[in-house]
Amino acid sequence: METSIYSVLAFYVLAAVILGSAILVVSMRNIVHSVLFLAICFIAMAGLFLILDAAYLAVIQVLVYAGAVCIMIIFGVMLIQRTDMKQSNLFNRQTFMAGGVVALTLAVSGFFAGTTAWADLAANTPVPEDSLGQIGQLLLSKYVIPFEVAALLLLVALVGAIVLAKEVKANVDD
Amino acid sequence: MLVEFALHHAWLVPLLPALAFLIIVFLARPWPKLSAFISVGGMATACFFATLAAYGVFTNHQYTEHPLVYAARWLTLGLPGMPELQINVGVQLDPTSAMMLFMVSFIATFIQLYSVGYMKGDPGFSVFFSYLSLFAASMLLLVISSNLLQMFIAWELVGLCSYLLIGFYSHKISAREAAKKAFVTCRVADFGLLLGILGLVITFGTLDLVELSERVANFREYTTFGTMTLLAILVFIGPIAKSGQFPLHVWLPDAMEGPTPVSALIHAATMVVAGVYLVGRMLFLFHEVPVAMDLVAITGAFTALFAATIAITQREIKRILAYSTVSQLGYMMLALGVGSLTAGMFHMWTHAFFKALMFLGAGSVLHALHHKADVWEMGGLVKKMPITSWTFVIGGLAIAGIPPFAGFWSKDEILVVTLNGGHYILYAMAAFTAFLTAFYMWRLIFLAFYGEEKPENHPHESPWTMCVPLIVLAAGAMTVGLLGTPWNNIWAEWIFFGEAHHSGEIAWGAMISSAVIAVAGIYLAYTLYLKDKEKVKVKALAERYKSLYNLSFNKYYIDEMYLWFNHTMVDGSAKLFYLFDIYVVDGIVNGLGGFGKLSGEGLRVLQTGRLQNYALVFFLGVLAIAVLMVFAGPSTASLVLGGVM
Amino acid sequence: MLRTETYTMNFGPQHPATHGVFQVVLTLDGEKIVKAEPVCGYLHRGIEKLAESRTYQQVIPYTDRMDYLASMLQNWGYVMAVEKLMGLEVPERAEYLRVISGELSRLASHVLATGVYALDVGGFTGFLLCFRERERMMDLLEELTGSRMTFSYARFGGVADDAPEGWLEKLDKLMDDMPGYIDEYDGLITGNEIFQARTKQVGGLSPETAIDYSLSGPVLRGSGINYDLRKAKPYSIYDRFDFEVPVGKNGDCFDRYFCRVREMRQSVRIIKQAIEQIKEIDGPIKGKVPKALKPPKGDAYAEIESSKGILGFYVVSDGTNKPHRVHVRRPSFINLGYLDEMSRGWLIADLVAILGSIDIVLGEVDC
Amino acid sequence: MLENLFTNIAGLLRNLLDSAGVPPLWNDVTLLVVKLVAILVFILINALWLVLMERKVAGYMQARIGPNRVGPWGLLQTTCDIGKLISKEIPIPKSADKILFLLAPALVFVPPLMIFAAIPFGKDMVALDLNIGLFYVFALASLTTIIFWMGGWGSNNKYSLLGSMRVVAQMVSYELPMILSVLGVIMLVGSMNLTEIIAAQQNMWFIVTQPIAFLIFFIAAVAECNRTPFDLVEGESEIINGPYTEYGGMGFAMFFLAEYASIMIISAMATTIFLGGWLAPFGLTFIPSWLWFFLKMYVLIFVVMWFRWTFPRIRVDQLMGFGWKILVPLSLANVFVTGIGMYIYRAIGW
Amino acid sequence: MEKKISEIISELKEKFPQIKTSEETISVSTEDLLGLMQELKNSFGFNYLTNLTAADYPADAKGKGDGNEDEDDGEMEIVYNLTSVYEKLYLTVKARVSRKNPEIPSVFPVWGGANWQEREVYDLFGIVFTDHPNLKRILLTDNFEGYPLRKDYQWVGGRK
Amino acid sequence: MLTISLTHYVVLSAILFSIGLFGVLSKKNAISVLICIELMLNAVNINLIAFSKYITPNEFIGQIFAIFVITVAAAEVGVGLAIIIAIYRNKLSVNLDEFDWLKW
Amino acid sequence: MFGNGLIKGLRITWKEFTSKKFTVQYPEEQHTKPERFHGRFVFDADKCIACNLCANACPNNVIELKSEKVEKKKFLTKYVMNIEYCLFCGMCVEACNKDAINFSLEHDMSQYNYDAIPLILVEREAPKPEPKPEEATPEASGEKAEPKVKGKGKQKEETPAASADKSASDEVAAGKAPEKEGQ
Repeated sequence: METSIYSVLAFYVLAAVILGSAILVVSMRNIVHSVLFLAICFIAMAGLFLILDAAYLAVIQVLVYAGAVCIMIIFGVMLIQRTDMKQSNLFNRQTFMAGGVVALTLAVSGFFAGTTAWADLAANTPVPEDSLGQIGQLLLSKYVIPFEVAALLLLVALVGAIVLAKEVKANVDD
Repeated sequence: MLVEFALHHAWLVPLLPALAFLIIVFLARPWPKLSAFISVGGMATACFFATLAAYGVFTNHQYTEHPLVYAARWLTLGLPGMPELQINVGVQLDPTSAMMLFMVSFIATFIQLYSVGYMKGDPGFSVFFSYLSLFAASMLLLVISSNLLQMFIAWELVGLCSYLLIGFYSHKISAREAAKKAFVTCRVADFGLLLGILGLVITFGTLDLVELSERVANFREYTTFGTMTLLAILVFIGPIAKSGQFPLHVWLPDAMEGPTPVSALIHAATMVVAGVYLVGRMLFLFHEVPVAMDLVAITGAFTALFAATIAITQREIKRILAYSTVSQLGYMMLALGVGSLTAGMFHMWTHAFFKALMFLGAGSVLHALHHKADVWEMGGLVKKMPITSWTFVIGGLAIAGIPPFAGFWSKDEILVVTLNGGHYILYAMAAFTAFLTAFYMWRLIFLAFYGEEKPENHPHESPWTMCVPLIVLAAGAMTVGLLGTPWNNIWAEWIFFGEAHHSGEIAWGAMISSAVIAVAGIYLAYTLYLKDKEKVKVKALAERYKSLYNLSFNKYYIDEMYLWFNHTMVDGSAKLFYLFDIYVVDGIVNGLGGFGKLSGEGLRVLQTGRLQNYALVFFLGVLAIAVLMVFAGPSTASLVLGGVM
Repeated sequence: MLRTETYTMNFGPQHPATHGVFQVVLTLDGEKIVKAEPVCGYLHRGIEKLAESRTYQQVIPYTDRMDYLASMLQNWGYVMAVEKLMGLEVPERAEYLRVISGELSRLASHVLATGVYALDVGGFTGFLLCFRERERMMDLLEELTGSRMTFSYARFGGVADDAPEGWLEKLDKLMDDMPGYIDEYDGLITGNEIFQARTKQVGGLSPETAIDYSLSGPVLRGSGINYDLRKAKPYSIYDRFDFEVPVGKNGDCFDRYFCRVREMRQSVRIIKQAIEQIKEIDGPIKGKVPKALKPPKGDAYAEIESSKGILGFYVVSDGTNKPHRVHVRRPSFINLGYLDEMSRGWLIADLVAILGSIDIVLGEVDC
Repeated sequence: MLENLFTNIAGLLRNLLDSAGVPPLWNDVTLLVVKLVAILVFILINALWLVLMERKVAGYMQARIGPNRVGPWGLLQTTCDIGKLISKEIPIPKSADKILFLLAPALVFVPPLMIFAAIPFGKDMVALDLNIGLFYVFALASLTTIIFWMGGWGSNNKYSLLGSMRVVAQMVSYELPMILSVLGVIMLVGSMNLTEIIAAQQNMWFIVTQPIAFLIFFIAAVAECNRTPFDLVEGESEIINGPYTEYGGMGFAMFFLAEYASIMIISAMATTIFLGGWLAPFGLTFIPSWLWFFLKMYVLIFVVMWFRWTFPRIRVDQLMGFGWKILVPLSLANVFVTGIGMYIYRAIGW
Repeated sequence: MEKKISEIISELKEKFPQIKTSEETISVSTEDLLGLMQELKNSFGFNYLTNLTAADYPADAKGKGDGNEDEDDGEMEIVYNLTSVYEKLYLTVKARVSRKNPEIPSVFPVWGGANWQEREVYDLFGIVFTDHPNLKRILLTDNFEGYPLRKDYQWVGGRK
Repeated sequence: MLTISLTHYVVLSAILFSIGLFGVLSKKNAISVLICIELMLNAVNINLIAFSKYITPNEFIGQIFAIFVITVAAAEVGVGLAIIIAIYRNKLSVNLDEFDWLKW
Repeated sequence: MFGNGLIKGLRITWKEFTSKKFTVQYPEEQHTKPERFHGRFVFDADKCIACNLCANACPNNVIELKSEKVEKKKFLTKYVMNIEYCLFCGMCVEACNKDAINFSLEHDMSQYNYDAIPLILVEREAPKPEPKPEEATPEASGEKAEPKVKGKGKQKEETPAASADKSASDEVAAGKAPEKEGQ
């Protein structure tokens, strides 16, 4: 498979968008803006998945992350609205320490990423056309137990979230 | 083609009631009529398929030898060093299961129809139908199971439904207690069954009935005779409770607290025979172990006699029927125990019809009398409720064993095989039980339906939904026995174990004697309860043999014995363990805790309570491990980490 | 113990569902109403005070401006009070004209209330279709009085003008069409499941509370109290007509609304009977009224059943040609007094439904 | 001739570019851009036209005649309205979150445009023929929620806040039955490609085989685009105008037009999935396929409008209850029944 | 069961000797008011307070009522129109307070309907209804000065 | 430098992960922490899909793993938010510095 | 059950959709106004005897009337209605004994400037040597048929109403009613 200049270009553009919006997510002082940049980050990531021939995942990414997770977070933000929204997303006391740790992490992981000799098979094996069908087949045959477990997890999470966030009526003895 | 479809999609039969259950529970619950329609409709459709499937089986002789089995892989379990165990979910159709499939679905259909009338206006109408559907689904699943584990699952589901349905009137304390009792009793026994199944798996490495039967036949390749004995007895423990055999029969009479259709469906016709069915299915196992066979036979015979003696003194209509059920189940066990699958299954088949009929009749009576249950307070119902009464009488004739009603043929078959097997004591017990059966059943009939009318009662005939099942079942009780007459024993050609019965010579002696016994029992009942208007003789008899009477009336004090046992033994040991726990276990724990507490005080400073602090340190740790693993190699890393841990 | 926070929201004074300039200060928990404090008076013009500096006759146009949706009834109520004070007789034909115009006005008011209620719960078409019929009634009333809304039609001891030529026939035609129109509302609004879901079991009001809080009109009758002044204390000539008093059952929004719809049919009945009967009567439309309108000292209280409820006028005379005191018992005002209790625990959307079902007119509330 | 009008135009353009010596890749890109621009223009003009249609339909249903002054039969009415709205100032509330407030109306047209790129308007008339077209549509449709929310939140008004809460709740909960209802169709077709879904309806439209799914889809879709009886988001008698309360001028107009764009989308989707897309019924192929598509689409749009001008609005808790307690179980049951039906169909093998 | 209004009035007269009665009208003092009202509601079924209003009778006004005139500043009269919804009886109760110290017990405990009506009277006349749960201005703004329906209220402004 | 190799993706993922980690460690707002966790999970997803394409293009293991990651993330957000809301109702704050209940 | 009412509603809107519309295209076509329409006032200065009855009958002091005495008779010099305050209640029309003031069917009274709002019906100088103003004949009194009869009746009572005190308005208001009996 030939990697054209366009896909290279697309990669760089998308990477820049992802990283830029991620940095903004972290640095914004208004949590609402953070969430919006998060959405942008997710959408850009969907684009990245498209480059990686994972169209199904790209769509899932948009549907679940941008469409559901972001909205859920938005809901959370709305439910706990404060008047000082502009100062809602500040840094805490251990920021510098955290910066150190993160720099270290980046250094280590970057070092590994850069020095590992990744097996690069992409050049000669193209991704099959009908990826969606194959993923479906795999999910319901080979990976059926994890699939069911994930379904169960979602159910449990659903019930758990409802129970946790349920409004408790004021008791008489309160 | 449709028959073929039904044969190969027999799983639809349990699936349809299961679907009905789901639909009712999740969608149709607010609309009682809709729920009933879904339930009955699902059941009727299932019955239709079951009939087709049964037709398919009974028109093709190849299935008697080689059951029609189709299964899907469910689990593959493999442990190192052991052969891979494959568990399937599937359907096994042979004449036995086809017969059961038809019987269960047929009776369930009519009982559901009956319930439409019986439960009308009940606040839990929809729920009741959902339970009935669930029950039918699980029972049918049990019947068609090709696999012991699947059967066990269905077995437990059936138990659950029984629990739900007995406790259906959950506002009544007695109902709740009865439900608990049934559940606990069955659980005790199911434990035995589960152990048995596990043992079978470990020993033979398969759960499929067909395969298992093949392997059991050559059991010496796998195990010893002792183990087999143990396994057979363990397996038998399950049916003891489920089919109400002595000494675990105690739950069954109490289960009459449930609505009457439930009693009819579960505790007479279908669920309780699950145990018999299981024993029948596993007869290849028992067959290899004569001791177990004898145990089954003796348990059956004893239970039959024992329950019959209780039944003669009971006063509540449903209780009499319940003990009668226990007694008849004993018969079936006896038949299986003497090695005749044919007789056992045949009695089960006829019993299902007439006992369901009688329970439904009893329900109709209760319905009419506003749940007044004491037979002494009834009387003369035949004038007000002709349909109920006459169908009930048919049932009574059938159970008493008057030819040519259904019960006669099956009971006779049992007596004959017992006699032919040379079990004379058992034969005597069975014959006496037959006498008692005729007696107490007709005692019930004479007291309730004949004699003087009681002015305080205002009975009325039940609605058509209740009458139609009665009539249909009565027709069944009259005719289904003809399948197995000694002259033309179609039954035995299909359902047998080992060799097919050949309808050879006719045991005229046994036949006539059993008829005579039945007539004698009825006559005794007639003299004591109908002819003697004041019931002087009865009262005198009861007075004279007061101790015996009390013994029987109080069901031999078995419930009390269980209670006493629980109170003294279990509570006593519990006390002992309590002391041990307080001083020894807690002492150790507290000592360790004190040490931990002291050291914790010292380490407390490190604990900030802030999540992000922890995360920070955590990530530092992760980094350290990563670096370690790469630069010092994984083995060193694990060494170091192991030291830290 | 988990808790939730409430917040305050100003529902109005500029809000589409308050039917005018009216404010409800809502304390909300999520969308649920914890407290609803009505704030009225934005339209207060001091009509009671103004009346003290006008002659008796000059007060009539001011009464128009209270319940401007059914001003005919307002005129009538005031005129009745003064007539009671002075002991004036009203000629028969004038009584019939008053009944006809009054019922027509009630019809117009109810039609509007029905339509506006449909709008409140979100159905716009019902609203405009109701206006179509109201337009026909307004045309008729305009033909009778010269004005479309502020009629000033009643006079002491009679009415201002006789019915013009052919007017009664036109009215009869409208009354023939009216049941069909009402069927249309029933189909479009009343029978609609969404509408019923929105209104049934919402804002329930027990009969005891309704009486205790002096509620009146369809609000009272919706709770199952059969109390209509036209039947209970037949004023004017209402004892000559055959009609029924529609009564609700549960006292919820739907019952209040549906009472109005059924009352429309009754009004149509009354008008048809009145048209029949007025043809027989030929007489003056104004009784004998002294030239100098100076009622004797004293007071009088007269009440009629207006479209919103019991409309009472309390007039005190000091012997001059100007009233000493005029007080109006405004049904909308008093019906509104129970809004807070009625809307507690319901959602914002229900508040709209409840407010609409009371059918207030701010001109009357604020007087 | 008419049938292939648009494909011919595209072919012509391609040939033109080819002959001009443009490299094939650039050629593709150019064509794609041209298509997208055409779709954008189409959506905008159509939305304008739909506003007029709505007003006309409303008028006719209310015994009125609607706008008829500007242009013949009032055809230029909305154009003039837009002209007016463009020339108006956009007032920004003092305490509003300006970024969100201004961004929301600007973004609101992006998802519809992207969705329309994947819809086949006619035979061989699809800008992006995606393998997972159906899924793509839903994914993008879910993005609108955020945009509406941005507007509502950014306004910093309690009515807007309530409105945007309703938007989020409503859209999230109605997306579920919408996707689940389509699942039956996906099962029948075995593909999520919109072209293939249309092709599978050659013999029978899915509205026949999946009537309940169509019903659920249509109801959920009406709720998705916040139309009566599910227009709680802008229920003017309750929360004034919901998220758009503070908007004026073009900001409002964008939201307003976006509503019509989304109606178009749901109608186009329903047409594609259930009404056979551009397939001509009864063999009436002399009418070009794209015309069929628009015909069906406009019928559905009319039905949506008809709903709006007939039904009252339901309450917010009823809305949620309806979605979760009725539509979701029903759509699940539909999937289940479809599965069983397919199984039986294959087992019996008619 | 059914009682004529005149019978009711005469019965009341026995229980409350101080009241003055005329046809369908009872005049009562502020002290007796609450007791009388409770009696009327509980014993005679007057469960509906149709109307509650007041009128101002300053000393110099012509329409000064027929009450006692020793107060130099005149009086204000509160008028209650009562209805028995079930028996269709109507009764008017009047009570007078002095203009200098206009205080009268609230009838809100007897009829909930008095709530807004008393607030209105308070708003426009300045009559204080003691024990009223929420005696605030209702039609006028909270910072409005004066009580406009009193005869001595001077209004400034308006058109020339 | 005209091809995009696996290294590119891995480095991108590492940077994104670090950004997310920084957010997790240094933000006060609990919701913000949740958001940053999402960023980290997405970084992982990039890796998974890139591996899937470059190393086992025919087996889709990475993609399937990513699907599971997304599932878990959705569940995590749901429960996490519920917990935050519950905490907020108790403390009227989402400031993580104020939550030091993890000590005794 | 569920759905019936919705479908019925849809049917009704469909019916309306296809049936006749009620819209009246306003400036081109207009409703015919009833005779009694309360529109802009028309004033016949010749009939007016400046008795002030109308001004006194007005609830809102809309009418501003000035007259001068010319040859024992009052001569109307100014008759202005501050129409922004007018309630269009018709009291003035009813009060007028001479049928001098009347409603017309003209309804469009909006003005661009505030100053233009007051309706100046008469504004003129009193003539120095005044020729006797002609008495209005019944036929010329206006376009309505009804007031003709009224005019006749009123002439009889003309003299007592000449003074312009307040009680006059009451008298006229009361006195007008019996006249209508004759119709």
